[in-house]
Amino acid sequence: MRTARTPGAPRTRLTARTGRRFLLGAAVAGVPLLIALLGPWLAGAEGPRGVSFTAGGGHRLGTDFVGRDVLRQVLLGGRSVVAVSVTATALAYLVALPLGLAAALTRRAWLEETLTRPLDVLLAVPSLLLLLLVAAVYPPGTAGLAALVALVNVPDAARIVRAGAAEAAARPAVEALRAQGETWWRTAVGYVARSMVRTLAADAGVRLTGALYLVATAAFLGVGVEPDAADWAVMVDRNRTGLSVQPWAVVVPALLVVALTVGVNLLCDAGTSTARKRDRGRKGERR
Amino acid sequence: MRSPKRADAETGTEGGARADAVAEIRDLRVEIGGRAVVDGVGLTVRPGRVTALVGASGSGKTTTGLALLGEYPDGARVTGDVWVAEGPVGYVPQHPASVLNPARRVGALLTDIARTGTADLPRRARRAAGRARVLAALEAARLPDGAEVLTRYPHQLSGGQQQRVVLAQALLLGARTVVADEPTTGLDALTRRRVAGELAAVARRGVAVLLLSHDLDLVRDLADEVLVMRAGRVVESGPAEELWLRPRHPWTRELLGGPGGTADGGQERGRPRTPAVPAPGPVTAPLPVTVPLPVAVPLPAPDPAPAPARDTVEGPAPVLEARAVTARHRGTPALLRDASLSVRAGECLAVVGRSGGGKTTLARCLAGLHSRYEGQVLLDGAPLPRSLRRRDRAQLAAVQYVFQDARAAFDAYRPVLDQVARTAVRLRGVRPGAAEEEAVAALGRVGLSEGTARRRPGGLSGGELQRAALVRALLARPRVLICDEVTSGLDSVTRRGVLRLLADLAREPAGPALVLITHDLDTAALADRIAVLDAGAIVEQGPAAEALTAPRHPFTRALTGSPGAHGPR
Amino acid sequence: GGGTPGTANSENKGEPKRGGRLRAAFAGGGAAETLDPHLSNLFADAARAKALFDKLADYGSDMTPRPRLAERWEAAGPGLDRWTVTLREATFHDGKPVTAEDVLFSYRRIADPRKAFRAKASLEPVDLDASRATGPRTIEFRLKRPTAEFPNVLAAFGAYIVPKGTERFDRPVGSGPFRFVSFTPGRSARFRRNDAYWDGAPHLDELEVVVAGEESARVGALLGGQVDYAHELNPATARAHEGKGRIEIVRLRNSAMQGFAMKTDRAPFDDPRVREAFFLIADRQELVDGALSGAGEIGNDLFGKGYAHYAAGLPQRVQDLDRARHLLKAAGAEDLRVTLDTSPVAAGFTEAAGIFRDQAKKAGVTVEVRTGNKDSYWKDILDSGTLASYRSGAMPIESHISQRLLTGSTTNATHWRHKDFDDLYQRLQSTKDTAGRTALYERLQRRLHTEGGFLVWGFADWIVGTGRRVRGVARDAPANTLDWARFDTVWFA
Amino acid sequence: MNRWIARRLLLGLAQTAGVVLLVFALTEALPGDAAVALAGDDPDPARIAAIREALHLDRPAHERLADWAAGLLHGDLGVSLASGRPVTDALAAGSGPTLLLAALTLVPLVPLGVGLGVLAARHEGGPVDRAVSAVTLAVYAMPEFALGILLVTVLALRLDWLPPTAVGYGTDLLAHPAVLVLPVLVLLSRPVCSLGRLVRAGMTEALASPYVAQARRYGVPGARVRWAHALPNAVAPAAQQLARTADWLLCGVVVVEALFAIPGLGTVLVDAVAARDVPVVQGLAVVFGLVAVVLNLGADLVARRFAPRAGVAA
Ligand SMILES: Nc1ncnc2c1ncn2[C@@H]1O[C@H](COP(=O)(O)OP(=O)(O)OP(=O)(O)O)[C@@H](O)[C@H]1O
Ligand SMILES: Nc1ncnc2c1ncn2[C@@H]1O[C@H](COP(=O)(O)OP(=O)(O)OP(=O)(O)O)[C@@H](O)[C@H]1O
Ligand SMILES: [Mg+2]
Ligand SMILES: [Mg+2]
Repeated sequence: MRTARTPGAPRTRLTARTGRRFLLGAAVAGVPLLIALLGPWLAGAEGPRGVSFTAGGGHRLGTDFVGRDVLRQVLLGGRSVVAVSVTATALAYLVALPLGLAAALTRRAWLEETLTRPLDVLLAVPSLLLLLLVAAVYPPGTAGLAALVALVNVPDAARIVRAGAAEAAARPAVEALRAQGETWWRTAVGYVARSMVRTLAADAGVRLTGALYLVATAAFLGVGVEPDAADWAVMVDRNRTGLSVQPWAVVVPALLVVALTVGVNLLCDAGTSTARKRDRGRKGERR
Repeated sequence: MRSPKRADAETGTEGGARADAVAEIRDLRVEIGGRAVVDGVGLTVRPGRVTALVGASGSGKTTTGLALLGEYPDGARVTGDVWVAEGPVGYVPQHPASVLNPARRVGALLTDIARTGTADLPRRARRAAGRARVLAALEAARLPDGAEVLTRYPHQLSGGQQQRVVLAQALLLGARTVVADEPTTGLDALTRRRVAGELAAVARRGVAVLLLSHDLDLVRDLADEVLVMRAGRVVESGPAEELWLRPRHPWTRELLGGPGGTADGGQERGRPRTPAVPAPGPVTAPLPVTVPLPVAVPLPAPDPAPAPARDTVEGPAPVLEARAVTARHRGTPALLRDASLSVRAGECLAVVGRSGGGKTTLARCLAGLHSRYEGQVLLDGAPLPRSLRRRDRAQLAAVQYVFQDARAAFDAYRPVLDQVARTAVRLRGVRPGAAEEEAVAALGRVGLSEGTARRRPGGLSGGELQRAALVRALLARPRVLICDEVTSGLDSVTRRGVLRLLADLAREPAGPALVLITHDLDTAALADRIAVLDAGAIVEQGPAAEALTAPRHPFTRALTGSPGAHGPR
Repeated sequence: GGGTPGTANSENKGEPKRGGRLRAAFAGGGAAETLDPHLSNLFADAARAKALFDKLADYGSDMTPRPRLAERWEAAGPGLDRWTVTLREATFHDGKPVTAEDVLFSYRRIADPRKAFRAKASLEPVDLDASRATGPRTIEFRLKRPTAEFPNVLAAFGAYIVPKGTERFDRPVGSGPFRFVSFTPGRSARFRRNDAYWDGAPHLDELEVVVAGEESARVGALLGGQVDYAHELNPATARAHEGKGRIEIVRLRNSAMQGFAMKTDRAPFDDPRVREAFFLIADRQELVDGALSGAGEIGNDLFGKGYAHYAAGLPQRVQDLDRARHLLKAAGAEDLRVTLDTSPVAAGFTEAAGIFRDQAKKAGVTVEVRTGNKDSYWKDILDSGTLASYRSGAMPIESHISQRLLTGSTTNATHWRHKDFDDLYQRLQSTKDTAGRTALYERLQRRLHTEGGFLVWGFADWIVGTGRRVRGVARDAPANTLDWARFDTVWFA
Repeated sequence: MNRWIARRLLLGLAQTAGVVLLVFALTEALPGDAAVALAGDDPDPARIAAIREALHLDRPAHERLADWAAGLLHGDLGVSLASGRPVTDALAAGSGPTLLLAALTLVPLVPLGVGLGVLAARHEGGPVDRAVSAVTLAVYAMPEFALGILLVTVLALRLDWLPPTAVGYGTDLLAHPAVLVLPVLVLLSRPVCSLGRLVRAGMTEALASPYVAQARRYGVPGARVRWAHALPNAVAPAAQQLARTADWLLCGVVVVEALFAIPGLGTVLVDAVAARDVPVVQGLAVVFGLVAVVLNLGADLVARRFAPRAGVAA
């Protein structure tokens, strides 16, 4: 028996396939992103309040926990969600990435300990306490909130970065870079982080969602956005009491958050896909 | 895919023609970015026979070999037919480290491969039988201490040991076809001879071997049929003896003319060579023959006059000196014991020894990549920091190391040229633009075009990458250049060119002193002095000619073999 | 919401049946919970205490005291500063009778200055050193000053009678309708019927009070039949299940006053015109609809709607932004900015704050909502800030005034300190005849209505869910009154 | 290696001390104290002062901390301010359900998370991958309480398969395994996704690597290639994630405990913080600190094991 290992047809870059892969992610993430972007312009003026958690009555998606129109809140509520959670995640990585990489790349045990042990301490402190304290002493502000959410995420992210980087940091390529006198930044971020970009993308993708709901919790405690702010995550959190009477107030923003999460992650997946290579490998066996 | 139905149909139509072949390539053309890397190649692999592909570095050997495995480079357009008999194909890649799983012990995959062969045994016997098979394969691959090797991680093996592990995998597989891509580059002469013997034995058992190699000794010892490749085309093919005795194509003649080409290579060296033949067709592949080096000039023979003089007191002080270096790895006994050596400016020191003898470890100690050692490494008499992280730029630039595994030492995601040029930027403060120009020029001198260098490492052949790695180190204008097997992946022509370049550089006033770690005794013969390393100890050190022609230590004698020992058969 | 409070449910009729075990779910206080009735703080504590113990009196649904362990009380003499209380015949679970000494012991324990029991403030008028038992079942209470509404003291929250000498409550012994069986703090407390209960043995064999802090857990447990009574449900939940037949929803009207407290001695609220402007800013129906999901009634800036002595005759205030703006201008408080303190400490707080913020904006007032820590909220707003969310559970109007609106009140969150007001209150306490007191109540409340510091915008229903087979749950008893969380009258159909 | 572990454990003690200090500082920095919290909505200043005195809260913070620390050296975690009972009682009561839930969640989590990650990576870019990714991510993006309520509504209230909460089941939850199904499902929902995503990421990388190609080429069965040869290269970050998940499970899952009325350590923490019950919070900090030390050490050991080359570099 014989096997043909060459394709009959010539092969080309599979741009169309890759494009389709991106398309799905873009379509899913597009809805929430578009609403976030354009919603505030479409929202229109604020109408009179109604009874909280009612359906109908001129409100297409009913009313929320303080009797406002859910549809309007949904249209208004995307920007802060996207902005704060993205900023917070980016901020967390901005700190965690150098920390994790430094810990992975250093040879000095003491340096590694000084970098990671304090983070471990932070890791073991209930974030509830942190949130409460900040709520008590820190004047509410969106920037502060993003910083706080980032802070809660840093120890975690740094550990994942460190674990993912350990293998790459010990490769001969890194030794070669060092022998070239390459800068730390280029070695760490340009090479080590680059080689674990998939892990980073996967972690950041889900961390984004975590950040989102932390924003809502914080809002409830009085940090950052107002507790009745138009913000999808806050809406999901605050409208939960009406879940049984007026599910839309939870379901619609939650769906948008889900779409955002799923879409962004699918985009990440498509961006870091290796399938292209393997497609080729398999096609090689087709006649 | 491998559906029997379709296979039958194929056998029905074309099977007759290949009745005795286990694999066949017909009119294969692999085109990347409009350039044919392999063009119109055809070959037949038959059971029990060794088919050798030889040719210049970058001529498409690996690409052709991988085609038998159904693998092609990224973004390639492939036409032609490749047929392989049902069943796995053994593969010994050019860079063995890449196929060794960094997270698993060496034994893991070997055991799994062995398991496929013990499925019919009773459950209880399987384990023992598998282990016995693994150990036998390691033995056949000339890895002594197999049981111990199984428990190691790949990074705990020397380059040659890794190569033999991969070879053992192929032997263990029991495939009908084995593609061996440079299977002996990392092996010392002694081991190589034995491995060659094993490959011959494998072929005798009816396995078809496709051997891709620069090692003409090996090819001559093993091959039944030889195909000579150049710039993606097969320029000449035929039974080995015939080709060896009556090479028709000028390129073949040139290729065979190098050191090691024949036992009496020494006489051939002086023979004037046919001028370079322009590459056929639109192929722009840089050919070694275009290297702007005085190809016809004899290789720098060891200069007998100055060498002894340097050993005397009035010679220049050593640039780099290792004093009583005893190195160990985590949790191992000392691998390098009390090794002392030194190189002077303009001098070339060859370090030879058995695979796994500690050569790389020594070089890494010098280069600051291995800091678990006692003893001292001195640069111009001043101690060098153990770890290169503590070396300043001048010290980094002064001692440069070219890695044994060129592929592993490059960042797979950035163009080679960028990576090469960074040395000049970082260590000599050259502007990026100028550094790139300098890099392009230097790469040109070793036969790498700018177009090639602009690709990522994955787009370069093994030998091309090796040369790029060399240039990367050279751009630092080092005082001492430590080359760990930098010519193992080069064909004889290119190798000569590269060595010449190094010799020229060394001779320049500010040129680097060379530490050449090599298994190739011909290459070693070019050095001023030779240090022989056996099991972590330097057993002999002295002028090259002396050490090679009149070895004092029994180990050196064994390594060099009796005069003319390169051709066992 | 609509509906008539207090209508007896048809299902509450019929002959009570004996037997069965009832599980009641309350929000709890975790591992810190105790069965010491004097430490009662939470609704769960109160429910457990009520099952095990009795007070001398308790409030009816109009917040007038009803006799319990006290059979009767009367002022001993004309001064209203000596009262005689006669106990009924009742026994503790260990069979010993409830005596005057037990009462005095309990009250002295509560008033112990080294302890800090909650009811201590309510017992403040009583001079316990001078009070004494005049018989096994009669006590003469000496008061520090005339107190016409003294019976309110006997019904005070947490003023339970425990057997003399009791200091530990691991296995509490009380006189209540149920006997102690077991208790795990933060989880459950089990009780068994006290067949010798003076008010008639309960119908239930057993009562278990379980703790579930999250409302959805209580609802889930109720719907799933894991509990038969769930205390404190959300209005939205109630609406979802009302009339669906799966569970019964009981709305206890007028259970909690909802409002804002303005510090009447601080700018800008030291100006009565600003206070009045704020009264006029509030759109009460919007607040009730938005913050209470409609489950409540609007307020008229007075405490105690529906309770005895409530000044129901005063005109209902409605939103009047023009007049509010006018008043602010007159007070020189245009472009006013105030910070409104709120906290998730009580249902509807943050919601109401946000709604009020938006309402105030229409009157040109910028309200900045500041969310504070819920655990220290009440302490924090007592003396700091100028405007804060406020609520109050049910209590007699007299108690509300004495605890919050007198110069010497301990929790005077509006800093309402007026000598004439204090004097008027004292006159009320010294007035024996009911009509005279009613007139004085009216005067006090009229004053508060015009220029007081409490902006009372609504009264929230307290919502309880019960299983379909549960009968006898009172439907008109505000939280903390006698019939609220009273399980001795409950039975399974 | 053993020295490394010993050093880490020693550092872990310091780390736990750090946690305790930090938690103490945070709790002290919160507005109000136990007296204020006890006073609740009846913040009579005199009453608060009396409580404060009774609880010795009028002493300086450092003295209280020192006393507490001295007690700790004798294995005494102190007495709860709110209930007057030993702190160990509260911890013991809370840790039962917490341990049970954590164990029951971790047991299916590892195979599920890893399995889904491997499955997705195996079909990378294909419909299976996208389906697995989309579903796990969607579940992940769903807030815990919403998922909880959804599951309760459907599985418990509509279909009546499972009890909706653990109300009234007392301490012996293990005797009523049905009660634990829904909480475990909710607890599983998010870690499965984050773990699966990390495994998938590492696996895609590993599956595309030359060493996996070599194993395939050599006829090693597909499953064996995935599990024995590719997976080890993906576990280091996943192990960290798993440690974080275990940490989260052991240090209190507030939402799920509240949702199903399971009084575990999360509830103890929330109550203790609300009551400003510093001794209990401190006791929890000790537990949390030690748990974190052990889990982090474990995760780091795994990471070292599967990146054996790390630490070799000069
Ligand atoms: N992805 C790619 N894109 C462009 N060119 C490529 C790519 N991969 C390989 N090549 C080129 O194809 C040629 C053949 O490569 P191949 O690896 O087959 O050479 P080789 O004969 O094995 O050489 P060596 O002896 O040096 O290993 C080289 O010139 C190389 O630069
Ligand atoms: N990290 C390590 N841990 C333990 N042993 C190691 C480690 N690295 C290398 N070794 C062992 O040290 C010995 C010397 O290795 P080294 O790489 O120096 O050999 P070499 O002379 O360069 O061999 P080759 O010619 O095969 O490259 C070998 O036996 C090897 O197995
Ligand atoms: Mg090659
Ligand atoms: Mg080596």
